[in-house]
Amino acid sequence: MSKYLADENGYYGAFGGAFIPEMLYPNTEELRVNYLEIMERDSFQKEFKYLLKDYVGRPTPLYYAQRLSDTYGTKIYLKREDLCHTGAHKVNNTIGQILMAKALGKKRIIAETGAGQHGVATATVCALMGIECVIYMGEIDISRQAPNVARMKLLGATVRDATSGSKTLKDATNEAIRDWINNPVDTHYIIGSVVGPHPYPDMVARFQSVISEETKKQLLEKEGTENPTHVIACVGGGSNAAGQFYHYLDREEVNIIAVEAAGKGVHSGESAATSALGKVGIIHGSKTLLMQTVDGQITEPYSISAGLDYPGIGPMHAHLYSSKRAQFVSITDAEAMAAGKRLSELEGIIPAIETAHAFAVLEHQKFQSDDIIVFNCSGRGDKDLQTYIDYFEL
Amino acid sequence: MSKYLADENGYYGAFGGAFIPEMLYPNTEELRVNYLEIMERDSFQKEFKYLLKDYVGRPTPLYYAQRLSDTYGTKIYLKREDLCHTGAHKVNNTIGQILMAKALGKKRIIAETGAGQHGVATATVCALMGIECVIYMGEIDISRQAPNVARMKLLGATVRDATSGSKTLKDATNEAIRDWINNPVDTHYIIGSVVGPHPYPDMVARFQSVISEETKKQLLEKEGTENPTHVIACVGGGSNAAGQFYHYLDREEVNIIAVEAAGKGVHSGESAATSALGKVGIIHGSKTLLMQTVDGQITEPYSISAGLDYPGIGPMHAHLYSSKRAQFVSITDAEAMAAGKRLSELEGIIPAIETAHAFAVLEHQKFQSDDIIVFNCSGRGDKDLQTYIDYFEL
Amino acid sequence: MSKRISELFDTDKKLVSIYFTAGFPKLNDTVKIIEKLEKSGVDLVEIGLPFSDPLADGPTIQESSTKALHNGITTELLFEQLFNIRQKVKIPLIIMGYFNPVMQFGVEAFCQQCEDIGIDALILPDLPLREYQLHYKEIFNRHGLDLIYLITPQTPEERIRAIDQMSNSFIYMVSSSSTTGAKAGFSEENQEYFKRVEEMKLKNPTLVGFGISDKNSFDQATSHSQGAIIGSAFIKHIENKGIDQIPSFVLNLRHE
Amino acid sequence: MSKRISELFDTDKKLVSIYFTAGFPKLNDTVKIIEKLEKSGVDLVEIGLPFSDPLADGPTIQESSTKALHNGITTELLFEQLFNIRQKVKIPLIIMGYFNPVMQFGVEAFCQQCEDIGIDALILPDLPLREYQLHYKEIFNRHGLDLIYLITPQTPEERIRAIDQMSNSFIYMVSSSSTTGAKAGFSEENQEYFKRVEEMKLKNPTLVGFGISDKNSFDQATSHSQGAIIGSAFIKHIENKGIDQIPSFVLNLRHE
Ligand SMILES: Cc1ncc(COP(=O)(O)O)c(C=O)c1O
Ligand SMILES: Cc1ncc(COP(=O)(O)O)c(C=O)c1O
Repeated sequence: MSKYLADENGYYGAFGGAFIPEMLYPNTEELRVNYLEIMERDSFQKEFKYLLKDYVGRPTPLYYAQRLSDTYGTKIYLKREDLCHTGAHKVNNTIGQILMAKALGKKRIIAETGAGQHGVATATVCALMGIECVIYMGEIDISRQAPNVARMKLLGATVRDATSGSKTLKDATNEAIRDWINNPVDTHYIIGSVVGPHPYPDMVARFQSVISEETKKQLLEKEGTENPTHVIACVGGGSNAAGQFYHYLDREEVNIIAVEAAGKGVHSGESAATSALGKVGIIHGSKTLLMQTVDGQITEPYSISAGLDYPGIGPMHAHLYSSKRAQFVSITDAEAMAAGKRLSELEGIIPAIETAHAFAVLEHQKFQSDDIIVFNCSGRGDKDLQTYIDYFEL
Repeated sequence: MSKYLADENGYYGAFGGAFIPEMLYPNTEELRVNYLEIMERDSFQKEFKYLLKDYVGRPTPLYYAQRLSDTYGTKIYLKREDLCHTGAHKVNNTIGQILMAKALGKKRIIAETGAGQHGVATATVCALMGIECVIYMGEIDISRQAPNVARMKLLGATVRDATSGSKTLKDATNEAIRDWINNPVDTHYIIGSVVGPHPYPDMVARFQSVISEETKKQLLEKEGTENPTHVIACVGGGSNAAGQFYHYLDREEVNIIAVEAAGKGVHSGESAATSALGKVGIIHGSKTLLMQTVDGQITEPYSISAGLDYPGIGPMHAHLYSSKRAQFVSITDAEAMAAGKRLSELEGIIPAIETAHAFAVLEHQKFQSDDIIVFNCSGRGDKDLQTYIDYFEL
Repeated sequence: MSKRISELFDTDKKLVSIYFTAGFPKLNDTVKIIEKLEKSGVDLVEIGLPFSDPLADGPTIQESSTKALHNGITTELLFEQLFNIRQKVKIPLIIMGYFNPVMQFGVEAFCQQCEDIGIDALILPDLPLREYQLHYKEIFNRHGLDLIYLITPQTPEERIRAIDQMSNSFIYMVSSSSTTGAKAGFSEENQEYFKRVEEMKLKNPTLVGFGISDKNSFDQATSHSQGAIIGSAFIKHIENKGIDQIPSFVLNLRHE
Repeated sequence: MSKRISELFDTDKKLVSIYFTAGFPKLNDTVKIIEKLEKSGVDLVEIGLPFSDPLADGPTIQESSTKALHNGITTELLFEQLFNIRQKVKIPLIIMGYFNPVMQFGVEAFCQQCEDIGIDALILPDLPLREYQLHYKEIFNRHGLDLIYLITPQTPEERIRAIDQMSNSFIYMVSSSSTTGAKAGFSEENQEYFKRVEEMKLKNPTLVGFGISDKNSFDQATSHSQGAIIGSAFIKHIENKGIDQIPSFVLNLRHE
């Protein structure tokens, strides 16, 4: 067992666990007891892989970015999760979880969403399976992410507004958890990242691990080695990063770089740079690093990208940070936007603004000409066009 | 040689040719003389296939749509062009043409666009290759397709408004042709469909033929036969249809269904059902079926989907129509919108509204339980969300 | 077990326990509310330590928490407010909160403060049994604090028995698998669950919480348990009627 | 070759040819304009048959076409307007249009009408040589009509010679590879092209078209050819000054 993966109690070093009220105990317990056995079933693996291939469009290419490489004098590969059905890596997880829910005999799905990517990915797999779907979304996010709200509705999902707290992702998560508490028997909660109580972080990471599994094979073909010198991914909750890092965690020769959103600057008071600003605490059932007041109240993060606008990180990442296995970099809104524009102009790929944060590392750090860098190109920028338009006055 | 493909003069039966002013002669002649030789070069094929795989994300899946099949009591497969980079089949052609332009030593690319899909696909490959790019777009389309305009700009392209005529696709095409006339040496014009003077229809069809090439292989794996009983695709200019039909043209046992936009009704006066309403004429350098007045003035078509809103069809399709090799079906706005919603709810796939027209055939025609139907799922509906929102009041 | 709690359960009467949010409606209402509750005949008080993300609670309690935080309540300030409380009230006092603020204060320091003040027990719904046993039980015990466990209709019998074994004062029986304030009145199913637990003849008494808003639901809840906890309904009451009307709220629960 | 055209080119003078759009600015201006042009000393007139999508033309001609169509011009109506034209003007008349309206009218019927009216030649820029030769030449010839071919700076010598062989009146030498109205004045390159073609000593004379707007460009264009065709500049002139000012436009081209 990797020392960077969850132990049987869902701990990554000092992080993780299941800090949940008793009302959630049966739900998470049912999952905890069954998830590994279900995931290992042949029938499960077969259907999961089939849907990833024929429905999601996997394997996603590992694309050698010629002009980007030339510009930065190093070898750069992009793992093209932006080509996944629905536009980001999120769907790898929702496909896995909908099959899990079916195996558990669930009849109803709930999920939280911030920018709407996970909501769309969830509504999508529910349509695919013909299962009822309720998505919780902060009232403020509903109004600023209207196109994704429309997508969810078109897919037949019910979008319910979270009106509590700051009316954004954190609150949508609270509402989803409440729904689950109130519907403990027939409902499965599809969490959208490697966060939440055990076994979610581990389960989601396993579903996303297909990313690095494919990367290994593809890089071997292209470079004669499974190992890049660096893997780089942005971290909101951390699912695309978990997927991209997964099979490299124990290969210490592979450098891991996790990229967080610094918003208007790490110390500007408007930031989502959890590792830089956070302390150990409990959020959404997990012990991890999170942004909070001295009093333990969770603070509102800020980032131009809704998907990184989360006050915690998954426990795996808290562990990678504190064990120094991964290097953490904070990227501001301005740096991310510039990186997004650069990738668009150099490669014809408009990345999600979350994803753009990862690419901004190229301006922070000098790489060697024989380095091999794999970026998780976690999502496409279609959902972010309005932000690009406003920012660059297009 | 197939009797359904272009002869050496670019004729499909009575249709096609190159009805161009002498000012365009050198440009099209250079292309005509060279295109086949260039396309057959090993180096060209290698790079084309490489980019289709690693950049575009091919092969796109041939997805068995279980719930859709159950609903209609037949076997339905979707060729998932919606998963292509930039969201539709259009990029297969722009990748091919940018390589063609490079092989011809061109330094500048122009293109026309209506809804913006072809403009985005062109701007994308120009960014990829670092080549200057000018996109012509009708003034009216620019204002109603703002997100795609932003994408093109973000990709570094110049978007120029066509202010003549009805200020839509037809006029953007005229403007692009004028630009080409004025820049005959260094500029390549990337036409976005199987229209225009010879050799464009043939060249674009060849680039898109990868769709049916893959379909054959994939269906063989899944059903033990390369041949479906029916292939179905929507026809604007006809490029996605050409790609989906290509390798089946001479297999008369495969029924071909081409779907046109009837707008508010074939005879409502607001329609784009070219085969039903058109007569033989010349449009954009090609002899084909087109919608025109008795006097030979080209009329403004109408469809809720910008990509089908073209008064002509490619000469290949005119020939398929008049030779009765293909069956043509006209689908109204309302039928298409309902079909788009149905696919969203049943399969979790929100199609482009162009694409939705094809699926509406399922409500027009009864298929047998052992029929095998392949739809070209030509594009995703992200670009059409505002139309879906307005139409269904989401 | 805290003496105040053990003595309390040594009666036959159905116990009324009230939950309220510290620092709400006004920052300095905390002590006044506790005093009024005791005077009105309430048997046990749960003082809610506000948390920004109270995911086991419904909208009423969440909103009161948000307001209390906005009023300026902090863990430290709450302890200051409660500094002299034992000179004023005798009934058992429980602090109910989420684990994160406790962690940030320091579990040891937190327990020390509770002991100093005379708090009898803690309810920390998101502190799991296993964590508690492994890391915190010893600290709690050292400071004479009980941790109150929750059970729900979905809690398997085996686990109820285990919880009963570990508990040392009473068990918080969540009426239905619901966040606070979610339902009103009890279904047949609920009642069967109350009865089922009663018939398990646990060593600890039970108090029913969640969904109790009036005499009717109070009576239903207590027909198979020793008392009930009222939260959201009480918070709504003081929000609408003010804290001076506390006695009438309590009266209405018992007589009608 | 049409007699009117052959006689015209039998002079030494530099020929002025004017293009205008039929039915513009007013529907019934067509004949008036032709008459005024002849009176002003213009040698040859190209009557534009409007088309909705004139892709070889620039914005000025496109707009005039759109307006003319809006005014109600049709192929049939144009022929009606021209019915008596040969009783009024003697100079060669050419109809310039796109092939689609001709096709819809019927090529045979169109040529018959032209013959009846006394049209001397046709310019159909989007009717390719090959098509013409294969399908239409015979019809044109039967009705005594010449088809005027275009050449551009990019047309290879070989193709120019072929066109010269097939032509029977004059060659329309497009000044630069440009749509009408796109440039003003001529570059060195342009002039070299004019010279190059002159030195090829073709059997047909050449008229230069595209980009001629005033005496200066007219003189440049005709230094190596027998005349020039003015389109956009003339249309702008009548749009701004009205058709009564036609004589001054023509005068300005020759004297300044
Ligand atoms: C494209 C993309 N990348 C990254 C993220 C961040 O999530 P995670 O850190 O779980 O990958 C999101 C969240 O919406 C996203 O849409
Ligand atoms: C998704 C999609 N399908 C179909 C079309 C129609 O074009 P064609 O007929 O060339 O495939 C378009 C044009 O924009 C499109 O975007």
